[in-house]
Amino acid sequence: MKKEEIKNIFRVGAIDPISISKSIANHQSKTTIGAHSIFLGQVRADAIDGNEVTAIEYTAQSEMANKICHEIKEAAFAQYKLSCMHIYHSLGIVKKGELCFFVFVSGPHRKSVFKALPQIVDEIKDKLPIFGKEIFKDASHQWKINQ
Amino acid sequence: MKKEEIKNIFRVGAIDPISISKSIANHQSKTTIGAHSIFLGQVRADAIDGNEVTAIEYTAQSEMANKICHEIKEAAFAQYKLSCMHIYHSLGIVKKGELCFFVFVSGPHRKSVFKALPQIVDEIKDKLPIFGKEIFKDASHQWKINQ
Amino acid sequence: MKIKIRYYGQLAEITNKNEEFLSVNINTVGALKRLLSVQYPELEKFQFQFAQDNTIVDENQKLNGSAVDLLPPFSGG
Amino acid sequence: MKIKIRYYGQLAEITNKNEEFLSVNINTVGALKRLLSVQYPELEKFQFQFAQDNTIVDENQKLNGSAVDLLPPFSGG
Repeated sequence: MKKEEIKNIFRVGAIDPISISKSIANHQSKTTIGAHSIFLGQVRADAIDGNEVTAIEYTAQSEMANKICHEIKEAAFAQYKLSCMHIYHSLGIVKKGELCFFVFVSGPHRKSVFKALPQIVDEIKDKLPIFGKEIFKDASHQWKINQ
Repeated sequence: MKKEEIKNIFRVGAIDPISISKSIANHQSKTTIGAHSIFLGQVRADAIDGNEVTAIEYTAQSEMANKICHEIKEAAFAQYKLSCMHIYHSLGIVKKGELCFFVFVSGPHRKSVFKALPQIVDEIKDKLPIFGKEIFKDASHQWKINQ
Repeated sequence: MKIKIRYYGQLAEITNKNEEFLSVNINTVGALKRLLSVQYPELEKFQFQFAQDNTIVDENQKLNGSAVDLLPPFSGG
Repeated sequence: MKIKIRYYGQLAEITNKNEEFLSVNINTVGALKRLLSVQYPELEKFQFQFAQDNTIVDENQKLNGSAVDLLPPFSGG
Protein backbone atom coordinates (compact mmCIF):
# COMPACT_ATOMS: atom_id res chain seq x y z
CA MET A 1 0.00 0.00 0.00
CA LYS A 2 1.40 3.38 -0.92
CA LYS A 3 2.00 5.92 1.83
CA GLU A 4 -1.13 8.01 2.14
CA GLU A 5 -0.96 11.77 2.50
CA ILE A 6 -2.54 13.55 5.45
CA LYS A 7 -6.19 14.21 4.61
CA ASN A 8 -8.47 16.93 5.90
CA ILE A 9 -11.18 15.19 7.91
CA PHE A 10 -13.12 18.41 8.57
CA ARG A 11 -16.34 19.43 6.83
CA VAL A 12 -18.23 22.65 7.54
CA GLY A 13 -21.65 21.89 9.03
CA ALA A 14 -23.51 18.61 9.34
CA ILE A 15 -22.55 15.49 7.39
CA ASP A 16 -25.14 14.81 4.69
CA PRO A 17 -26.59 11.25 4.54
CA ILE A 18 -26.37 11.47 0.72
CA SER A 19 -22.60 11.84 0.90
CA ILE A 20 -22.55 8.61 2.94
CA SER A 21 -24.37 6.64 0.25
CA LYS A 22 -21.95 8.08 -2.33
CA SER A 23 -19.03 6.97 -0.18
CA ILE A 24 -20.52 3.47 0.04
CA ALA A 25 -21.23 3.30 -3.70
CA ASN A 26 -17.62 4.28 -4.47
CA HIS A 27 -16.50 0.93 -3.08
CA GLN A 28 -18.42 -1.27 -5.50
CA SER A 29 -15.44 -1.53 -7.83
CA LYS A 30 -13.24 -2.80 -4.97
CA THR A 31 -14.18 -6.46 -5.23
CA THR A 32 -11.76 -7.73 -2.59
CA ILE A 33 -13.93 -6.02 0.05
CA GLY A 34 -16.45 -8.25 1.81
CA ALA A 35 -17.32 -6.15 4.86
CA HIS A 36 -17.93 -2.50 5.63
CA SER A 37 -18.66 -1.01 9.00
CA ILE A 38 -19.69 2.57 9.63
CA PHE A 39 -19.97 4.68 12.76
CA LEU A 40 -22.10 7.83 12.75
CA GLY A 41 -22.24 10.35 15.59
CA GLN A 42 -25.51 12.26 15.84
CA VAL A 43 -26.21 15.35 17.99
CA ARG A 44 -28.56 14.43 20.85
CA ALA A 45 -31.12 16.91 22.21
CA ASP A 46 -29.97 16.24 25.78
CA ALA A 47 -32.01 17.96 28.49
CA ILE A 48 -29.86 19.48 31.24
CA ASP A 49 -31.71 21.12 34.14
CA GLY A 50 -34.78 21.59 31.97
CA ASN A 51 -32.82 23.26 29.19
CA GLU A 52 -32.42 21.41 25.87
CA VAL A 53 -29.39 21.14 23.57
CA THR A 54 -30.38 22.47 20.14
CA ALA A 55 -26.96 22.32 18.46
CA ILE A 56 -23.26 21.74 18.98
CA GLU A 57 -20.69 24.16 17.58
CA TYR A 58 -17.38 22.46 16.86
CA THR A 59 -13.97 24.10 16.66
CA ALA A 60 -10.58 22.38 16.40
CA GLN A 61 -6.86 22.78 16.10
CA SER A 62 -7.41 21.22 12.72
CA GLU A 63 -3.81 20.88 11.56
CA MET A 64 -2.92 18.92 14.69
CA ALA A 65 -6.19 16.94 14.56
CA ASN A 66 -5.56 15.90 10.94
CA LYS A 67 -1.99 14.86 11.78
CA ILE A 68 -3.08 12.71 14.75
CA CYS A 69 -5.99 11.22 12.80
CA HIS A 70 -3.54 10.22 10.08
CA GLU A 71 -1.38 8.46 12.69
CA ILE A 72 -4.44 6.64 14.07
CA LYS A 73 -5.33 5.43 10.56
CA GLU A 74 -1.79 4.27 9.78
CA ALA A 75 -1.66 2.34 13.07
CA ALA A 76 -5.00 0.64 12.31
CA PHE A 77 -3.83 -0.32 8.79
CA ALA A 78 -0.70 -1.84 10.35
CA GLN A 79 -2.68 -3.72 13.02
CA TYR A 80 -5.67 -5.04 11.06
CA LYS A 81 -6.31 -6.38 7.58
CA LEU A 82 -8.22 -3.44 6.10
CA SER A 83 -8.87 -2.20 2.57
CA CYS A 84 -9.84 1.40 3.24
CA MET A 85 -10.88 3.94 5.80
CA HIS A 86 -12.73 7.26 5.51
CA ILE A 87 -13.19 9.74 8.33
CA TYR A 88 -15.13 13.02 8.47
CA HIS A 89 -15.83 15.33 11.40
CA SER A 90 -17.95 18.47 11.38
CA LEU A 91 -16.76 21.99 12.17
CA GLY A 92 -19.18 24.82 13.03
CA ILE A 93 -22.84 24.37 13.89
CA VAL A 94 -24.50 20.93 13.79
CA LYS A 95 -28.14 20.90 14.87
CA LYS A 96 -29.78 18.23 17.03
CA GLY A 97 -30.57 15.12 14.97
CA GLU A 98 -27.85 15.93 12.44
CA LEU A 99 -24.65 13.95 11.93
CA CYS A 100 -21.30 15.31 13.14
CA PHE A 101 -18.94 12.34 12.85
CA PHE A 102 -18.44 9.59 10.25
CA VAL A 103 -15.96 6.70 10.34
CA PHE A 104 -16.09 4.13 7.55
CA VAL A 105 -13.86 1.03 7.61
CA SER A 106 -13.73 -1.68 4.93
CA GLY A 107 -11.90 -4.97 4.66
CA PRO A 108 -12.04 -8.47 3.18
CA HIS A 109 -13.74 -9.93 6.30
CA ARG A 110 -15.93 -8.62 9.09
CA LYS A 111 -13.74 -9.58 12.06
CA SER A 112 -11.07 -6.99 11.27
CA VAL A 113 -13.51 -4.17 10.58
CA PHE A 114 -15.44 -4.92 13.79
CA LYS A 115 -12.22 -4.71 15.80
CA ALA A 116 -10.84 -1.65 14.03
CA LEU A 117 -13.95 0.54 14.00
CA PRO A 118 -14.56 1.03 17.76
CA GLN A 119 -10.83 1.46 18.34
CA ILE A 120 -10.56 4.20 15.71
CA VAL A 121 -13.68 5.98 16.98
CA ASP A 122 -12.44 5.90 20.59
CA GLU A 123 -8.98 7.15 19.65
CA ILE A 124 -10.38 10.02 17.59
CA LYS A 125 -12.56 11.10 20.50
CA ASP A 126 -9.63 10.80 22.94
CA LYS A 127 -6.75 12.25 20.97
CA LEU A 128 -7.98 14.84 18.47
CA PRO A 129 -8.07 18.48 19.65
CA ILE A 130 -11.72 19.09 18.78
CA PHE A 131 -13.99 21.15 21.03
CA GLY A 132 -17.79 20.99 21.18
CA LYS A 133 -19.90 23.85 22.53
CA GLU A 134 -23.41 22.69 23.42
CA ILE A 135 -25.88 25.44 22.62
CA PHE A 136 -29.19 25.42 24.50
CA LYS A 137 -32.69 26.52 23.55
CA ASP A 138 -32.34 29.68 25.68
CA ALA A 139 -29.09 30.57 23.82
CA SER A 140 -26.89 29.77 26.83
CA HIS A 141 -24.15 27.22 26.31
CA GLN A 142 -21.82 24.78 28.02
CA TRP A 143 -18.66 23.04 26.87
CA LYS A 144 -19.17 19.42 25.97
CA ILE A 145 -17.30 16.84 28.06
CA ASN A 146 -16.61 13.38 26.59
CA GLN A 147 -17.18 10.54 29.05
CA MET B 1 -41.36 -0.13 23.85
CA LYS B 2 -44.30 -1.71 22.09
CA LYS B 3 -44.01 -5.28 20.88
CA GLU B 4 -42.75 -5.18 17.32
CA GLU B 5 -44.26 -7.36 14.64
CA ILE B 6 -42.14 -9.77 12.62
CA LYS B 7 -40.68 -7.87 9.68
CA ASN B 8 -39.60 -9.20 6.32
CA ILE B 9 -35.85 -8.66 6.10
CA PHE B 10 -35.59 -9.89 2.51
CA ARG B 11 -35.18 -7.68 -0.55
CA VAL B 12 -34.93 -8.97 -4.12
CA GLY B 13 -31.52 -8.24 -5.58
CA ALA B 14 -28.70 -6.02 -4.27
CA ILE B 15 -29.19 -3.44 -1.54
CA ASP B 16 -29.04 0.05 -3.03
CA PRO B 17 -26.67 2.55 -1.29
CA ILE B 18 -29.36 5.23 -1.76
CA SER B 19 -31.77 3.26 0.43
CA ILE B 20 -29.08 3.29 3.13
CA SER B 21 -28.82 7.09 3.13
CA LYS B 22 -32.64 7.27 3.31
CA SER B 23 -32.60 4.91 6.28
CA ILE B 24 -29.99 7.12 7.98
CA ALA B 25 -31.88 10.34 7.21
CA ASN B 26 -35.08 8.85 8.71
CA HIS B 27 -33.40 8.96 12.13
CA GLN B 28 -32.81 12.70 12.27
CA SER B 29 -36.07 13.29 14.11
CA LYS B 30 -35.03 10.81 16.83
CA THR B 31 -33.00 13.20 18.95
CA THR B 32 -32.26 10.78 21.78
CA ILE B 33 -29.95 8.89 19.40
CA GLY B 34 -26.25 9.73 19.67
CA ALA B 35 -24.65 6.81 17.87
CA HIS B 36 -25.39 4.69 14.81
CA SER B 37 -23.38 1.74 13.60
CA ILE B 38 -23.90 -0.05 10.31
CA PHE B 39 -22.62 -3.31 8.90
CA LEU B 40 -22.67 -3.93 5.15
CA GLY B 41 -21.84 -7.23 3.50
CA GLN B 42 -20.47 -6.94 -0.03
CA VAL B 43 -19.99 -9.76 -2.56
CA ARG B 44 -16.28 -10.44 -3.05
CA ALA B 45 -14.87 -11.58 -6.41
CA ASP B 46 -12.98 -14.43 -4.75
CA ALA B 47 -10.72 -16.41 -7.05
CA ILE B 48 -10.95 -20.17 -6.49
CA ASP B 49 -8.63 -22.35 -8.59
CA GLY B 50 -8.32 -19.59 -11.18
CA ASN B 51 -12.07 -19.18 -11.49
CA GLU B 52 -13.66 -15.95 -10.21
CA VAL B 53 -16.92 -15.42 -8.33
CA THR B 54 -19.10 -13.06 -10.37
CA ALA B 55 -22.26 -13.20 -8.24
CA ILE B 56 -23.98 -14.94 -5.35
CA GLU B 57 -27.54 -16.20 -5.68
CA TYR B 58 -29.34 -16.27 -2.33
CA THR B 59 -32.30 -18.42 -1.39
CA ALA B 60 -33.84 -18.85 2.07
CA GLN B 61 -36.53 -20.45 4.15
CA SER B 62 -37.72 -16.90 4.57
CA GLU B 63 -40.58 -17.43 7.02
CA MET B 64 -38.25 -19.21 9.43
CA ALA B 65 -35.44 -16.72 8.80
CA ASN B 66 -37.72 -13.75 9.56
CA LYS B 67 -38.94 -15.41 12.75
CA ILE B 68 -35.41 -16.12 14.00
CA CYS B 69 -34.21 -12.65 13.02
CA HIS B 70 -37.06 -11.19 15.04
CA GLU B 71 -35.95 -13.22 18.08
CA ILE B 72 -32.35 -12.04 17.63
CA LYS B 73 -33.54 -8.41 17.54
CA GLU B 74 -35.75 -8.81 20.62
CA ALA B 75 -32.86 -10.38 22.55
CA ALA B 76 -30.52 -7.53 21.57
CA PHE B 77 -33.12 -4.91 22.63
CA ALA B 78 -33.40 -6.70 25.99
CA GLN B 79 -29.63 -6.94 26.44
CA TYR B 80 -28.45 -3.49 25.28
CA LYS B 81 -29.71 0.08 25.46
CA LEU B 82 -30.74 0.57 21.85
CA SER B 83 -33.16 2.89 20.08
CA CYS B 84 -33.70 1.05 16.82
CA MET B 85 -32.50 -1.68 14.55
CA HIS B 86 -32.96 -2.28 10.80
CA ILE B 87 -31.94 -5.41 8.96
CA TYR B 88 -32.06 -6.30 5.26
CA HIS B 89 -30.75 -9.33 3.39
CA SER B 90 -30.80 -9.94 -0.34
CA LEU B 91 -32.57 -12.78 -2.13
CA GLY B 92 -31.72 -13.75 -5.72
CA ILE B 93 -28.69 -12.58 -7.65
CA VAL B 94 -26.21 -10.08 -6.15
CA LYS B 95 -23.23 -9.29 -8.37
CA LYS B 96 -19.64 -8.89 -7.15
CA GLY B 97 -19.12 -5.48 -5.55
CA GLU B 98 -22.82 -5.16 -4.70
CA LEU B 99 -24.28 -5.19 -1.20
CA CYS B 100 -26.19 -8.23 0.08
CA PHE B 101 -26.56 -7.59 3.81
CA PHE B 102 -27.34 -4.50 5.91
CA VAL B 103 -27.58 -4.24 9.69
CA PHE B 104 -28.17 -0.80 11.22
CA VAL B 105 -28.18 -0.31 15.01
CA SER B 106 -28.81 2.99 16.82
CA GLY B 107 -28.70 4.02 20.45
CA PRO B 108 -28.03 6.90 22.82
CA HIS B 109 -24.32 6.02 23.19
CA ARG B 110 -21.74 4.23 21.12
CA LYS B 111 -20.75 1.51 23.61
CA SER B 112 -24.07 -0.34 23.29
CA VAL B 113 -24.21 -0.15 19.50
CA PHE B 114 -20.62 -1.35 19.19
CA LYS B 115 -21.41 -4.38 21.35
CA ALA B 116 -24.75 -5.15 19.73
CA LEU B 117 -23.77 -4.84 16.06
CA PRO B 118 -21.17 -7.66 15.75
CA GLN B 119 -23.33 -9.93 17.91
CA ILE B 120 -26.40 -9.42 15.70
CA VAL B 121 -24.39 -9.89 12.49
CA ASP B 122 -22.80 -13.11 13.79
CA GLU B 123 -26.13 -14.52 14.96
CA ILE B 124 -27.82 -13.77 11.65
CA LYS B 125 -25.05 -15.55 9.77
CA ASP B 126 -25.16 -18.51 12.19
CA LYS B 127 -28.87 -18.99 12.72
CA LEU B 128 -30.85 -17.84 9.67
CA PRO B 129 -31.63 -20.47 7.02
CA ILE B 130 -30.16 -18.53 4.10
CA PHE B 131 -28.18 -20.25 1.35
CA GLY B 132 -25.64 -18.64 -0.98
CA LYS B 133 -24.70 -20.12 -4.33
CA GLU B 134 -21.42 -18.69 -5.65
CA ILE B 135 -21.60 -18.34 -9.42
CA PHE B 136 -18.31 -18.31 -11.32
CA LYS B 137 -17.20 -16.60 -14.51
CA ASP B 138 -17.42 -19.91 -16.42
CA ALA B 139 -21.07 -20.37 -15.21
CA SER B 140 -20.14 -23.21 -12.83
CA HIS B 141 -21.07 -22.76 -9.20
CA GLN B 142 -20.34 -23.87 -5.65
CA TRP B 143 -22.30 -23.55 -2.42
CA LYS B 144 -20.98 -20.84 -0.13
CA ILE B 145 -19.69 -21.97 3.27
CA ASN B 146 -19.57 -19.48 6.15
CA GLN B 147 -16.39 -19.69 8.22
CA MET C 1 -49.90 -39.34 6.75
CA LYS C 2 -49.25 -37.03 3.80
CA ILE C 3 -46.44 -34.55 4.42
CA LYS C 4 -44.86 -31.81 2.41
CA ILE C 5 -41.07 -31.92 2.27
CA ARG C 6 -39.18 -28.80 1.21
CA TYR C 7 -35.57 -28.91 0.00
CA TYR C 8 -33.25 -25.90 0.28
CA GLY C 9 -29.95 -24.84 -1.24
CA GLN C 10 -27.72 -27.68 -2.32
CA LEU C 11 -30.33 -30.25 -1.23
CA ALA C 12 -32.78 -28.92 -3.83
CA GLU C 13 -30.03 -29.49 -6.36
CA ILE C 14 -29.40 -33.08 -5.21
CA THR C 15 -33.06 -34.10 -5.09
CA ASN C 16 -33.77 -31.98 -8.17
CA LYS C 17 -36.88 -30.52 -6.54
CA ASN C 18 -37.86 -27.68 -4.24
CA GLU C 19 -40.68 -29.62 -2.62
CA GLU C 20 -42.73 -32.77 -2.82
CA PHE C 21 -45.59 -34.50 -1.02
CA LEU C 22 -44.95 -37.92 0.46
CA SER C 23 -47.51 -40.35 1.85
CA VAL C 24 -45.73 -41.97 4.75
CA ASN C 25 -46.47 -44.41 7.50
CA ILE C 26 -43.98 -43.07 10.03
CA ASN C 27 -44.06 -40.86 13.13
CA THR C 28 -40.68 -39.23 13.68
CA VAL C 29 -38.18 -37.01 11.93
CA GLY C 30 -35.59 -39.78 12.35
CA ALA C 31 -37.78 -42.24 10.47
CA LEU C 32 -38.31 -39.64 7.73
CA LYS C 33 -34.57 -39.19 7.49
CA ARG C 34 -34.04 -42.94 6.95
CA LEU C 35 -36.81 -43.01 4.37
CA LEU C 36 -35.31 -40.06 2.45
CA SER C 37 -31.84 -41.68 2.49
CA VAL C 38 -33.33 -44.63 0.65
CA GLN C 39 -35.05 -42.38 -1.85
CA TYR C 40 -31.99 -40.09 -2.29
CA PRO C 41 -28.82 -42.06 -1.41
CA GLU C 42 -26.69 -39.00 -2.22
CA LEU C 43 -28.13 -37.24 0.84
CA GLU C 44 -25.88 -39.39 3.05
CA LYS C 45 -22.89 -37.37 1.86
CA PHE C 46 -24.30 -34.06 3.09
CA GLN C 47 -24.74 -32.29 6.36
CA PHE C 48 -28.25 -31.03 6.93
CA GLN C 49 -30.85 -30.26 9.59
CA PHE C 50 -34.61 -30.68 9.76
CA ALA C 51 -37.12 -27.96 10.62
CA GLN C 52 -40.83 -28.22 11.33
CA ASP C 53 -43.05 -25.19 12.02
CA ASN C 54 -40.07 -22.87 11.44
CA THR C 55 -38.04 -24.48 14.21
CA ILE C 56 -35.00 -26.74 13.99
CA VAL C 57 -35.97 -30.20 15.28
CA ASP C 58 -33.99 -33.29 16.21
CA GLU C 59 -34.61 -36.87 15.10
CA ASN C 60 -36.89 -37.69 18.05
CA GLN C 61 -39.35 -34.98 17.03
CA LYS C 62 -42.84 -36.28 16.17
CA LEU C 63 -44.11 -35.43 12.71
CA ASN C 64 -47.25 -33.32 13.20
CA GLY C 65 -48.44 -32.94 9.62
CA SER C 66 -46.74 -29.56 9.02
CA ALA C 67 -44.24 -29.23 6.19
CA VAL C 68 -40.76 -30.53 6.97
CA ASP C 69 -37.76 -28.53 5.74
CA LEU C 70 -34.37 -30.00 4.86
CA LEU C 71 -31.79 -27.30 5.50
CA PRO C 72 -28.13 -27.53 4.47
CA PRO C 73 -25.51 -25.43 6.39
CA PHE C 74 -26.49 -21.74 6.50
CA SER C 75 -24.44 -19.27 4.48
CA GLY C 76 -26.21 -15.93 4.68
CA GLY C 77 -24.46 -12.58 4.91
CA MET D 1 11.40 35.94 21.99
CA LYS D 2 8.08 36.75 20.33
CA ILE D 3 5.63 33.83 20.36
CA LYS D 4 2.16 33.32 19.07
CA ILE D 5 -0.24 31.84 21.59
CA ARG D 6 -3.49 30.26 20.34
CA TYR D 7 -6.48 29.65 22.61
CA TYR D 8 -9.06 26.96 21.87
CA GLY D 9 -12.57 26.12 23.06
CA GLN D 10 -13.42 27.39 26.49
CA LEU D 11 -9.96 28.95 26.86
CA ALA D 12 -10.70 31.32 23.99
CA GLU D 13 -13.78 32.33 25.92
CA ILE D 14 -11.87 32.93 29.15
CA THR D 15 -9.08 34.94 27.55
CA ASN D 16 -11.53 36.56 25.17
CA LYS D 17 -9.19 35.96 22.24
CA ASN D 18 -8.32 33.25 19.71
CA GLU D 19 -4.66 34.21 19.53
CA GLU D 20 -2.14 36.81 20.57
CA PHE D 21 1.57 37.55 20.22
CA LEU D 22 3.61 37.83 23.40
CA SER D 23 7.18 39.09 23.71
CA VAL D 24 8.64 36.95 26.44
CA ASN D 25 11.95 36.38 28.12
CA ILE D 26 11.44 32.72 29.02
CA ASN D 27 12.52 29.34 27.65
CA THR D 28 10.06 26.65 28.68
CA VAL D 29 6.41 25.77 28.42
CA GLY D 30 6.25 25.70 32.23
CA ALA D 31 7.47 29.29 32.46
CA LEU D 32 4.91 30.31 29.84
CA LYS D 33 2.22 28.61 31.90
CA ARG D 34 3.17 30.63 34.98
CA LEU D 35 3.27 33.83 32.94
CA LEU D 36 -0.20 33.18 31.48
CA SER D 37 -1.64 32.40 34.94
CA VAL D 38 -0.61 35.88 35.98
CA GLN D 39 -2.14 37.44 32.87
CA TYR D 40 -5.33 35.32 33.08
CA PRO D 41 -5.87 34.24 36.73
CA GLU D 42 -9.07 32.41 35.71
CA LEU D 43 -6.96 29.84 33.81
CA GLU D 44 -5.98 28.25 37.14
CA LYS D 45 -9.49 26.85 37.42
CA PHE D 46 -9.28 24.93 34.15
CA GLN D 47 -7.64 21.78 32.91
CA PHE D 48 -5.63 22.30 29.75
CA GLN D 49 -2.63 21.03 27.81
CA PHE D 50 0.01 22.75 25.70
CA ALA D 51 0.95 21.87 22.15
CA GLN D 52 3.85 23.07 20.01
CA ASP D 53 4.36 22.03 16.38
CA ASN D 54 1.10 20.01 16.49
CA THR D 55 2.34 17.83 19.35
CA ILE D 56 1.28 17.79 22.99
CA VAL D 57 4.23 18.96 25.12
CA ASP D 58 4.94 18.91 28.84
CA GLU D 59 6.16 21.76 31.00
CA ASN D 60 9.83 20.95 30.48
CA GLN D 61 9.55 21.45 26.75
CA LYS D 62 11.73 24.27 25.37
CA LEU D 63 9.93 27.01 23.49
CA ASN D 64 11.29 26.99 19.94
CA GLY D 65 9.56 30.01 18.46
CA SER D 66 6.64 28.06 16.93
CA ALA D 67 3.10 28.94 17.97
CA VAL D 68 1.97 27.46 21.29
CA ASP D 69 -1.57 26.09 21.57
CA LEU D 70 -3.61 26.00 24.77
CA LEU D 71 -5.99 23.06 24.48
CA PRO D 72 -8.84 22.35 26.91
CA PRO D 73 -10.14 18.75 27.25
CA PHE D 74 -11.06 17.25 23.87
CA SER D 75 -14.72 16.66 23.08
CA GLY D 76 -14.96 15.64 19.44
CA GLY D 77 -17.35 13.06 18.09
